[in-house]
Amino acid sequence: MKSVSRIFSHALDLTGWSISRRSVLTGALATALSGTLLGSAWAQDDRKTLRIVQSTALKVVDPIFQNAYPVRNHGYLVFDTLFGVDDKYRPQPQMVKDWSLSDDKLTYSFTLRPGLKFHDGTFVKSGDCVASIKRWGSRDTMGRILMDRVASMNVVDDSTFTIVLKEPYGMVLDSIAKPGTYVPFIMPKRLADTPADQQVTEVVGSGPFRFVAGEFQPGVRAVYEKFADYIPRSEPPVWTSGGKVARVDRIEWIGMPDSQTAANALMNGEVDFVEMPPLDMLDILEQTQGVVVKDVMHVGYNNAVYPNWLNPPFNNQKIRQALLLSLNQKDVLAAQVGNEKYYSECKAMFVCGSPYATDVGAPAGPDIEKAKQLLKEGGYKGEKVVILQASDIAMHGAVSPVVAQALRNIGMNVEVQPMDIQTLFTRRGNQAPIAENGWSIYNGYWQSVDILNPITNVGVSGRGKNGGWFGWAEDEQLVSLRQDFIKETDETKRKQIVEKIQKRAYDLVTYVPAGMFNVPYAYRDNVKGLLSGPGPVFWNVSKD
Amino acid sequence: MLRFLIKRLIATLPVVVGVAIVVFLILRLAPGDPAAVLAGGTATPETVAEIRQKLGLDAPLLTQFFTWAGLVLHGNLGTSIITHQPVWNLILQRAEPTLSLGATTFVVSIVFAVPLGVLAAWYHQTWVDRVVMIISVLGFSIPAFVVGYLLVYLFAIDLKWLPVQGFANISRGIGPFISYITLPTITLSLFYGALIARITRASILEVLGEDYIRTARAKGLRESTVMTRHALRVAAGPIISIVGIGLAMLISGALITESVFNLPGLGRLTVDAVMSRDYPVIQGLILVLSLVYILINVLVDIAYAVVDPRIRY
Amino acid sequence: MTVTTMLDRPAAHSAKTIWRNTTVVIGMTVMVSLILISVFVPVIYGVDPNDIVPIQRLKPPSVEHIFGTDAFGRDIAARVLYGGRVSLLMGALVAFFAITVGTLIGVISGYFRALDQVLMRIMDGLMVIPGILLAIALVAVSGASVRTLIFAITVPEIPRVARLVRGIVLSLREEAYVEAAIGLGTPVYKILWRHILPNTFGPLIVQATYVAASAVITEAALSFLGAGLSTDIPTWGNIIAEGRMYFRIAPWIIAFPGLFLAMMVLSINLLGDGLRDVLDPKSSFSGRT
Amino acid sequence: MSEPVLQVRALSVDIRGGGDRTSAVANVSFDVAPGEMVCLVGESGSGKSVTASSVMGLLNTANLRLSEGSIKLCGEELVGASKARLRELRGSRMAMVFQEPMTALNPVHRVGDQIAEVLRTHSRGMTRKQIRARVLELMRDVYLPEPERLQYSYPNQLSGGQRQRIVIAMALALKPALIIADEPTTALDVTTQAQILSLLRGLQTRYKTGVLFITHDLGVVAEIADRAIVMQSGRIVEEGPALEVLTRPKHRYTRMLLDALPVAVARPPRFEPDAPIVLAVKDLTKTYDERSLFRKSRSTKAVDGVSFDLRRGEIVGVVGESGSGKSTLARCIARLITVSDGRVEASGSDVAKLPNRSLSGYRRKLQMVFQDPYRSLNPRMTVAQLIGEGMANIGLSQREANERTRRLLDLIGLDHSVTSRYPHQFSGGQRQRICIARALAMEPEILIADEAVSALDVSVQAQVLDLLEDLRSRLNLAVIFITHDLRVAARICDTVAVMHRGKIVEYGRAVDVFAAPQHEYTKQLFAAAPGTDVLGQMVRH
Repeated sequence: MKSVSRIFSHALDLTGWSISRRSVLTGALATALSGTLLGSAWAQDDRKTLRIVQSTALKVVDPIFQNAYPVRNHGYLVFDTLFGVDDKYRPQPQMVKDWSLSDDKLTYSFTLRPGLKFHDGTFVKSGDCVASIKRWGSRDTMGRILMDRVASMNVVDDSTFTIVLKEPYGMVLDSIAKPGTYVPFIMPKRLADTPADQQVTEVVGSGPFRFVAGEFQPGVRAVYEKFADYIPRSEPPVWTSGGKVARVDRIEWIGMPDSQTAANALMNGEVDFVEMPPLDMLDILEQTQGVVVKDVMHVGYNNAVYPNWLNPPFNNQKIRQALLLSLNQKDVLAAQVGNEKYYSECKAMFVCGSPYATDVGAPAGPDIEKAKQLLKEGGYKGEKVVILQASDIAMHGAVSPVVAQALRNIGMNVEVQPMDIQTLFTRRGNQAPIAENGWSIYNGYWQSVDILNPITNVGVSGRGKNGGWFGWAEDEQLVSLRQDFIKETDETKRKQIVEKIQKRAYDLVTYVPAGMFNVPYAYRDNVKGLLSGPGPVFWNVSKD
Repeated sequence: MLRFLIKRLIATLPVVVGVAIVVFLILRLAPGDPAAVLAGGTATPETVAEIRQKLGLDAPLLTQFFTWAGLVLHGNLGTSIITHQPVWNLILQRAEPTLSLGATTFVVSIVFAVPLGVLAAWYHQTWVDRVVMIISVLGFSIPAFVVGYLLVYLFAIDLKWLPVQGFANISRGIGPFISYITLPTITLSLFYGALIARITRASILEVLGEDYIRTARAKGLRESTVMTRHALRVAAGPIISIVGIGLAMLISGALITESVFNLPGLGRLTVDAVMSRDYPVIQGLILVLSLVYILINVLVDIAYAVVDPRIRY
Repeated sequence: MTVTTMLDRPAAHSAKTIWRNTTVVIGMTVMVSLILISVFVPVIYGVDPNDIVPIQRLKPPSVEHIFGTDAFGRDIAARVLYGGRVSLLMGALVAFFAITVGTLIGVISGYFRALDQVLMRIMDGLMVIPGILLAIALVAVSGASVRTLIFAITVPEIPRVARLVRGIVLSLREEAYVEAAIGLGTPVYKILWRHILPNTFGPLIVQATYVAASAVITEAALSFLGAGLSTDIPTWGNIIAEGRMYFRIAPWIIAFPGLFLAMMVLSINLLGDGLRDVLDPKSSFSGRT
Repeated sequence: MSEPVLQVRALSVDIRGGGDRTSAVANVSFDVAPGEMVCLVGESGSGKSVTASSVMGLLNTANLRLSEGSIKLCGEELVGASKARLRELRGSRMAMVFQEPMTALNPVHRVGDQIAEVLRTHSRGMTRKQIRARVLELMRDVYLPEPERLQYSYPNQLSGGQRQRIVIAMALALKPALIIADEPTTALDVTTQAQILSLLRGLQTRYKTGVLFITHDLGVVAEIADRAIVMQSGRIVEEGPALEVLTRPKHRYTRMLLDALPVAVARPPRFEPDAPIVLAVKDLTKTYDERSLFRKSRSTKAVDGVSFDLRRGEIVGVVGESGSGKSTLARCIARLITVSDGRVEASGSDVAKLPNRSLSGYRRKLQMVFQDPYRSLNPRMTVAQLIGEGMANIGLSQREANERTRRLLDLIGLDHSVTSRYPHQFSGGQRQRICIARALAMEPEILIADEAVSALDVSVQAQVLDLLEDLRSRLNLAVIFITHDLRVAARICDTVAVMHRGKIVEYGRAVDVFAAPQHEYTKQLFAAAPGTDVLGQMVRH
């Protein structure tokens, strides 16, 4: 804690205090307050309760309804999946005991493990699984593509059901094992029959933890208890596959809108685990006794900067290319992440280090002169560029000023409009011109698992206003290439299609990849057994 | 008195209705969209549109307003768009931390600020007065979040005496309750206490010029008796009324303080609701807050009448 | 509120006392220096507050960057000095508009009985909504620009000014010289303009200082809650709000703007207190509520 | 002769940072013997109240400083005594009765408690029961009705006279050797004043207390004083037995005071009896409704069916105590407030019911001068602006207005150079002249003077009255003169209307009314006027 004292004394010097006076005060107060109050304050803390902080608090409890990482993580605690994936993104049976594929490659047959129970005491039946897949399939991008190819889903008996395809499709298991949002969680049929555009508010799953509805305060805390009737698989846990053994009795998920507060609480031992500690505090956290900072996930985040194709100037390809060339990933990452240990430049649109990673089509590096020239060629007339900035989330908001600076460097007229993230989510949906609250650029970041291929990476869909991602990049060629990819079952050919897509996307600048970063977990050193994977899951985790 | 109170309450009805309508309109004019919030950050535009339709947010404003007003008239504040929980439950869940913070701040401020204000007036234009005034101006001048962070670093992180964040229900015991509420209370009291100390000083200085103070001195009373029994008693009226208005300001102050200390109170609920455009929650909150505000004012009137026999309603 | 006692004092005399009052002198000096620095900052400090230099991020105060740098490698000193322009402007404009509109409403409502009820009910309604909440909502409606923020911070201040002015007008209305003017057949607008308005100036100047101070703080609070100005336009509030993440590793980011903010609010408050003492030694707490 | 209870020697009090005047009291010496009533007489600024405060040790040290002298209470030196000792003496050995009974009592404590407080503070030995008994005894001593009940009242529930009795009871509580009474009756109505004076006199005799009685009113001096000390500008100018000072004044200043004193003997009317009627008031009624949402509304009649005529050149005096409705009447006639019922006829038309916007012609014809010259002039306007305001309203050009202003300044006896000055640069009397000039600028036919001289010192009063009298005869003005002061009324009025509870109870030529009042209330009022006997005789001499 030396560093803290030093910093603090620095801050105090500014206010005119002297250190010696402070220590006198400290001493006096310490004796007055010693122990008694604090001892009881944390008496409830014990080894059977895990207190965690995730990037945001839980408000919506239906993981098929809301597309957000924390809700997915909540889903993994409460619900189980038919398949999980291992650390090589390979689907592995989870609830499913056996499965088979017919020789015509059209009929998948699944048998559930015996004895699986929902938290309301009923047994998991195949009818529940079919209903759950249907609901998910009406919502998820990959789910919809799957459903387009499904002829029927049939309940054979209580523990067996089949999926019959119209044509062979290679990604059936990848789809239902999918770890990115939305995850096809299994819930009871009575709940799964709810339309997907309507929230399910009752939380009944068959996962290793039970949701304690009575203690749920939306935005404040969510409480889970070990589900005694859960039967874990016998394999060791890897990612979302293998045995999910609950090793704590209770998990309290505390909402903390301010990540700095979360870090402080961790250092003070008030919480055990912080999913996304503020990157700039990592040094301090590392130096704090009793706190471990470790990149357990091994799944990074990928920055994406989206230009709006509908509004000038970025309705012009040349000017979009100027944007691409003006931006230095390193600047973005330095401002956003700071510590080089946790970021790397990455030009691959489908995640560096993944099967489809490639540098095809990407420029060699930023080139200000060329960017200026392109701007001139594109006939830029000084139209105002409006950048939406999420000022309440540091990791989000930090990108915008760097983009603004880059565009100003090449002579563009830029205005950064700060807003809270929720407003940004709304504003980015506005297709109107700048004058009517429209926008030119916004940025976000995707977890790697969400953009591993051209199906899930919506930035290259090319569907424009017709179901395309915000920015509404439209290109026939991209749309048909994507279809080719879906139909193609040969891996080598798939890779070729991916290269074509990426080349095309870079040429058109559907969006600008702006680097990759990892966020390590920070946790108390008595927390053991955290698993790598797309997000924090808390089976296998114990407290010493 | 009772008649006056009823009258006051009835007179405030139009205010509440007006506030409800204005808030409703402001919110609906805001570009935010709960559907987008609800769907999540990585949901596609199609999904958002589906949800918007489902929520009935496409309906004309007037229809939406009357639907809501109808519910309220039946004593139902509706359900949150985001969490699907009854608004009334949300408010009750979050009321305790805010009420606790309000109560402790109120008590701490008065216990410290009133005597300080009296001292400052008593030793008017001496160093005592100046010190009190400087402290109170500082209390006004430093933003609550700066004070909050300073306190957290000093008492929670560096010294580890008190928790960084959070709240313990009083049912968990007085010890935990106090340890969690102390820092937020100090933060808020610094501001609120500064206000009270200033008013106390000013009100007493005003009263000190009155003839009955001269009478009291002519009676040979001790200066301390003159200050408390005579000056403070009379000054109590104005002090109470400002303290009452100040209570309403506490709500604003609580907004910031609750964020800094992660107190799950009404302030945070309000900010969250505004940020996520959770219309029913915001509307319900404003309605409840205005009623509380009015109630506080009525209580202030009663208190004023209790301390000052000249006031008769 | 004894308006007349205060006004009976000869103007020359009170001008002299103003300068004899140390609080006023200190407040005035600090504020004038801050204003001068803000106005002339492009001349005296030629660093661009928005110049991002990622490799220079989070550097402590040094000869090169006297106040250090922030997470984008921007120069804090430049940001603080430029930030003063917006914060001061904001304080001044909010005070100006709040006082102008509040006075108008207060005068009308104090003088015309018929409108009093309606106007005061509207003011009550505005007071019911916590100021910051109203500001957040307004910012949410039209986005954060200097104009919106000024509007959003001004609106909640208006009822207080209006109530103060109304109170003064109600008491002035009973003044014998107003009756005398009515007796002389002076038209209403002239009565308001010549007899009533000038006498609200003293309390209003004092009130204005408090409004200005609270505007600066509210702006900071809004930034803190994520409803402030773009960091392209540095203000003390958004520098602090942005820097709070780095408080532990780079305390200078919030220390310097915090210091300037506190200094300015302090000086305005001192000025207000001093003026109050000078202008109206008997007046009580005149409505900063 | 026994030792004096109060011995003041060479007392001087300096004004801190004072401009043209550096001392409030200079070299003042006097004694008060036990059982003696000494009156300290003087106009405002004479230093009489500062002297009293010095004795009590209650000087406002912010701007006053006791520079030298000695004050001995029963032989004990007070100058330089410790604060604690002074506190002990206050209330027990010396007590004070203040001018404003309305504000001298703490509004939030019961009056019984406020009396008991003195006992509790100074007599430690008394039991609660004894204190209670003594409080009741004191309240009986000052003739308060039903002390058992009254002791639980708050000050605002008592009348002015009752409050002053409470203050006196407080002063008497510990049978002090000295009571200082600072203008104790000035704020009271004449009838109440008479009662309080006789009470003080009676108690003083009974308790053998020395009283230092401070007053500006020579009538009061005549009524009660054993000895009179006349002060002017911080110095004693004359001292002696009261009767002697009043009847054979030696000093010029004392003589001036006496001369300025209006005498309650009216003079005959001086207007033409058949002069045209300029204003006729008929059955004028002003009702104040107390509106209530839930109750039947209550109404009080402030003015109740008042009728009288006003002829050109006539001065009508409207006389009455506070609350009699005389000021409301004036405001109704001037149409500063609405009239509930009745007629006000001027130049053939009824203005009682005219809407405000149609009143400009009437406003020109009728002007008003208010009681408090300090408050009726806008402190931010120059004399030229003040006098010119009305003329601008009726469309006179700047040149004409300037011209007329100069003439008016001549008329009221102020120099032309004053036009650019502000009200605070003038004395009270001068300000009232400016008010009169402002009214006359409209060239009115009727002037209403509402207590126009009440706030002025006697000497200044006389000057203003003379001015009014002079203007009346020169401009043939009709004047409605509202006053509570009978002597003033007697001096200036041709006709007198006595008001009581909203009604005119007696109306007639001043000479007749003053010589032989008919109505019971009028008789009471006249009898109560202080010093009528002594001063009346004086004049006859």
